Amino acid sequence: MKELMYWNAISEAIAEEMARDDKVFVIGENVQESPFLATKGLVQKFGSDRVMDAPLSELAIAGATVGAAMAGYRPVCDLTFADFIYCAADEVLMKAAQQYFIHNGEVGVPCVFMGVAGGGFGNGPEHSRIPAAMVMHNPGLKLVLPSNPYDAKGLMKAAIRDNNPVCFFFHKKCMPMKQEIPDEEYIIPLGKAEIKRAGTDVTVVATSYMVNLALEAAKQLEGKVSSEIIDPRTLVPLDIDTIIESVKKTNRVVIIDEDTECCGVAAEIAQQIIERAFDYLDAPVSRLCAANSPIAGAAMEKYVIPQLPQVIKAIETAAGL
Amino acid sequence: MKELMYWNAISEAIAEEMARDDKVFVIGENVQESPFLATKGLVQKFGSDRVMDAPLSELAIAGATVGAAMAGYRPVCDLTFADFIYCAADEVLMKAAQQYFIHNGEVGVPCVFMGVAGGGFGNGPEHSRIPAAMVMHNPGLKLVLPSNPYDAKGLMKAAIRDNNPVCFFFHKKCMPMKQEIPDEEYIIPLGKAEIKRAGTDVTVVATSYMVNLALEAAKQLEGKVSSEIIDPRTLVPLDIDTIIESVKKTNRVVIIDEDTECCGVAAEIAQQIIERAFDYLDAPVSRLCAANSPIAGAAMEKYVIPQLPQVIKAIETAAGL
Amino acid sequence: MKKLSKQDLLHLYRSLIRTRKFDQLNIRLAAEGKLLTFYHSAHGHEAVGTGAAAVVRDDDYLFIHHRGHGLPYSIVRGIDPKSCVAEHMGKSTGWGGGITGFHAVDKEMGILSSAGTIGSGFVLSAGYGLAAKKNGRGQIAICFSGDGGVQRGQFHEAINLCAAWKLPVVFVVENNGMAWFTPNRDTTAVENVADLAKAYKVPAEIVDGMDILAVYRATEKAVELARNGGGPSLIECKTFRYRSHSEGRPDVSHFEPRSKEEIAAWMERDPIKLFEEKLVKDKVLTATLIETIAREADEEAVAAEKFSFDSPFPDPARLPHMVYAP
Amino acid sequence: MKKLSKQDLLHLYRSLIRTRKFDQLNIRLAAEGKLLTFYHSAHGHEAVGTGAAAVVRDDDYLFIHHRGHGLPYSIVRGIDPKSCVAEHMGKSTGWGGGITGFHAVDKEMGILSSAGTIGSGFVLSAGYGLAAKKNGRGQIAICFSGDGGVQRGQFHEAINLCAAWKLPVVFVVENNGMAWFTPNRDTTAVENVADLAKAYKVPAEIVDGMDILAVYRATEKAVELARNGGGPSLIECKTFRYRSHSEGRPDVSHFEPRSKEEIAAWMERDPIKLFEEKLVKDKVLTATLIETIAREADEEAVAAEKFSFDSPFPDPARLPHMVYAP
Ligand SMILES: Cc1ncc(C[n+]2csc(CCOP(=O)(O)OP(=O)(O)O)c2C)c(N)n1
Ligand SMILES: Cc1ncc(C[n+]2csc(CCOP(=O)(O)OP(=O)(O)O)c2C)c(N)n1
Ligand SMILES: [Mg+2]
Ligand SMILES: [Mg+2]
Repeated sequence: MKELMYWNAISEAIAEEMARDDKVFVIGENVQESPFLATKGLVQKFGSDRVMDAPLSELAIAGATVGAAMAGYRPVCDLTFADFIYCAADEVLMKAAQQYFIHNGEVGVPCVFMGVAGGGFGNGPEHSRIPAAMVMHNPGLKLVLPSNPYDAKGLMKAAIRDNNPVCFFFHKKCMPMKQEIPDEEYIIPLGKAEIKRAGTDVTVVATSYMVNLALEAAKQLEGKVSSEIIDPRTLVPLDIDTIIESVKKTNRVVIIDEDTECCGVAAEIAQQIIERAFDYLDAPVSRLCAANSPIAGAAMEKYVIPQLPQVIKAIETAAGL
Repeated sequence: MKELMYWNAISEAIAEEMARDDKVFVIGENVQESPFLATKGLVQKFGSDRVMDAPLSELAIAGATVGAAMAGYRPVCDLTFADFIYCAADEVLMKAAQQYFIHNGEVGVPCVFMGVAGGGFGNGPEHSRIPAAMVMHNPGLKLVLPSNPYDAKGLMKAAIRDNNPVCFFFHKKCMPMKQEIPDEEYIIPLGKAEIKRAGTDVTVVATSYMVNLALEAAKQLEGKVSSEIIDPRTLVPLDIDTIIESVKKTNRVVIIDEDTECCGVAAEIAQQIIERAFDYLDAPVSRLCAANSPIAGAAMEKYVIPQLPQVIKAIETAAGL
Repeated sequence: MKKLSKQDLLHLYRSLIRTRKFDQLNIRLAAEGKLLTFYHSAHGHEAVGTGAAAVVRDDDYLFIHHRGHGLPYSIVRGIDPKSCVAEHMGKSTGWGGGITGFHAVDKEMGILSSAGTIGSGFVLSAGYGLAAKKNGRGQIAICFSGDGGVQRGQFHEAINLCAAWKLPVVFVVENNGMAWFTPNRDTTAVENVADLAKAYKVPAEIVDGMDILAVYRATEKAVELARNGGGPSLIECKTFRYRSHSEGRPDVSHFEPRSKEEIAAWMERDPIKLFEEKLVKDKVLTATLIETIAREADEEAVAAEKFSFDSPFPDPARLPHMVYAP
Repeated sequence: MKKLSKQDLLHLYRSLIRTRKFDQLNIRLAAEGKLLTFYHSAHGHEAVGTGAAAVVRDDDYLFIHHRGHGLPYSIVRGIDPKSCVAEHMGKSTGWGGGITGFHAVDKEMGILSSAGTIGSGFVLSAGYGLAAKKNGRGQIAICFSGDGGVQRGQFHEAINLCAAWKLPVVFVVENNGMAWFTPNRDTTAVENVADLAKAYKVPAEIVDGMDILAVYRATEKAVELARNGGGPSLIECKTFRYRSHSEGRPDVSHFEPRSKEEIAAWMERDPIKLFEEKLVKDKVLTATLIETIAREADEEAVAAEKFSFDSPFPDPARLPHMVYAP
């Protein structure tokens, strides 16, 4: 066992996969030094032919990722900020997502689009999003949102081995997290939620960094509310069964997600719960998300993105307090 | 009164606004001849300085639209196919949506992004979408989905006069529709739903062309089910009050939308209903949308996009039959 | 420079004829409402795709231009064009299994995708080229596009990347001076795409797109350069479309009918006519052979129509399994 | 060509000094954790924004480059830089009302937006230019960007459109040879952006970005051309950033420390040093004046810090009303 930081868990996962499979390579802007550290150290091990500093060209980077994947490679494409998916939407949301379909299921697009996501640094509307719902809304893409170092490592390995394009958004606020990581290899399959904390009063489905806020909230609410915290870990595929099972037990549920509320992740999960467990609900499914607004910068960010007090409040309300 | 086709109602609205306000101009690929006819005839009236055939450059067209709007004009940007919003996502979903916010509410972006949307012609995954949810998910944009010629005209006029960027997606399958259009000017305000048919058993919220399928279904179900068909007409702003009022009366609701299901329009409307009218519901809110799949082409399209039999079935099921 | 045998020349000629016959078949089927999606005729463009695609190896990668929806690029490489017709009729025997609408794909022959969003081919091809460079098997990628496609940002980002990293990608631009209804003289100040390419330090050549051998030779040179580590090239083929942008649409420039004289002038330089005259003069072709080839192509087209018509639709139960690879 | 009076020259000099002082203020505040967002220093780049923005009219449009987050472009135009500092501290007195993070805006002086996604400025500026051309008031737009930004597709689409439609847009490229950690020699084969511009038939000039008067004169020419209906131009300013890409980040090329010698060599040609020497030689500046200007700028910076610190945060109740215009 060793302690690893969140970013280091990610880079270790990529390194292990690069060592295992010479079809894996990293492409993106500044991936050799890696501003968010998740690909740091790789160039020293694998050289600049496999850790490629690319031009400031999101279309070309994402497009070349799709093309190289279709031609037999397994590129890991670093978008830098996850927000930059907007700059290559044709390539990621349309091409990567649909080429397997357009090729009649004969040509896969095995690749990873990684990006640092979320708020916490006041960087304003164009550097603070988690574009999760846009990815979920475009079938053909998978979506991973690791909430801690252990998960990040195991999920990144699964993402690289997956035969589909996988978006892997890691959260800025998880960067300082440290965790024990086993020496032996492990993989966390895509599509397996984890109950991060068992409880009986209310089901809390939380994503990405919000999992950590939910855990903190649950701790503070101990004695008052027994919260069951579920981290889906991957939103596509979504382990709805684990969620439904919990809801059938608690009869109450709140979904906490940092992406923008409207047509967001929470609405989708909510509706799936309504479709499968309506009769088990003692109260409406509720949600806590980023407000329907651009993400404000600097000191105003906290009024747009859910913070601990709102998370506590949302859980209490969902629990009927 | 005169009869106008759907596309002609749109071009007439644009013509009236261009005549009224010389800040309005049209920009896009092939807008002078207009493959989908919605800007046809304008160049003859207003000349090629105000009906501008642009290069095959979605970034530049959409970006110039945003820039010109910020500099005091009211461009109507034709994206051709609404799907091409993917090709200018940075410009439409990020820049147009957020510049008003980034300018501290001091510089508006009054413009329209129009595009022909939806299935019906078997054109496959890249020419058949209604990218409604992606627009709704990005606050700052408004969204209009006219389901008939009368609405199309009145809503386009409101869209052009609005001080915000408005996406206006008109449906391929509505093209053959004809309707009486008053000689005098009228405007349909954005944010007003219309009850297209009153009923008592089940509330059917339908969007775009699906409104017409829902009306047909309601007719066929006459005697069996009394359906109240609501066309929100604009999804941003969404007239949720009209929907809630109906649900409180019928206690049952199905949402029918042609965009892809996951994180889609229907999930959002459903969750808003759950949040406001949970106790009035006799059954789960249900939805009928495009399957979570690329839109298949040719003969397979109908298995991805809802057709009349599924609409009928969905209404029956929602009504508890 | 490969010496073209009589057999090679006849293969090119036959491919041109078959391409045109199948193009005509698709045009007729579109008019009869039998195609379940749109169709962009290759009429006038046949020499470009046929001449250039004739050069590449079976394991090279091709991104096709939309003219002819794959026909010019695939026929010359030995792909059976009935799978194109069947796809457009939505049949399971189509090259995309009948589910793609109009997309041309043939995994075995490296025809990976075609663009619903014009211009996407540039960046995807950069990826094929990157893979080719990495695997060291001497593969190359060839990316076809129109002059309109070049106006998209993808062109800039892709050619810049290919030049910087010396990726083995050949860009073949089918410059017909128009994008849909819009003449490019009003949407760009760049007369020759080749000039643009040179600014990126990419070797570029302008060729007569109506002359199949000129296209062949230019491509041959570019492909050789790419295979030998010399990086990308661009070939600009000046060509013309004889028909409207797509079947059933008006044939206008901006909003006025295209000049009949201009079309007639280009028809004088029809790529099949030119090549046929040359081959007759060089005694490669005879009147009988011309007739035989035409008849065989006609018969093939008739058979393809029947085949497509008789083929079953895909099983819709397959669809949910086509979204994610196992 | 405007004759620059002593007063004009001193305005340029004073603007450079104030730009640098405020840049240093932001750098220090960032180090102290008092900026609530990131900061990209203009150190080394000051002459480009200052020299070029000095040329334009108050009613022209500017899209700024991120170096200095607006300082070089705004100070010379008479905008109070304390609103930049306040914005970065998240205060309501900031130029974006304290809600934008780092975006620079000043509606009155046509500073419309800055780019969170680098390169967006090209196409937005094309729109400003289109508006300017339409309204016939002789306005122009000036779009600043880095050499990295030029690698985005937006550059290609915008410059092509501006050239085709002769839009009054001046593109000023601050070429420092790097994009974040990556030297552009490895990401493009194009040495001079100016060469690229010429391919679009856009007049382009390369100037010494460390020489404020060279930048001024080149911009003057380009602006005049644009105002008189001559369409777009591009000015490539060769410059250098002395510090890391943004505060707190390592200063590397790829992943190795940047060459100290290279930085030192460029420091020899520091834009303020060069201009100061010239003005002293030309007797525009004296030692006393230099000292006074520096002192005043220091005092201004101190006051700006206090002002920003003392200013209130915005009222969060405003936020929901900032999403849609009434
Ligand atoms: C991104 C995108 N924009 C617009 C279109 C609509 N469209 C299809 S073909 C075409 C014209 C293409 O022109 P060009 O590349 O010159 O090819 P040509 O048809 O002239 O052979 C257009 C505008 C599209 N399919 N994709
Ligand atoms: C679309 C986009 N891609 C990447 C980034 C991250 N990024 C910010 S600045 C920068 C480098 C810009 O280089 P250049 O344009 O040369 O300006 P410089 O910083 O060198 O002055 C990068 C890659 C971004 N903000 N937007
Ligand atoms: Mg063309
Ligand atoms: Mg730079």
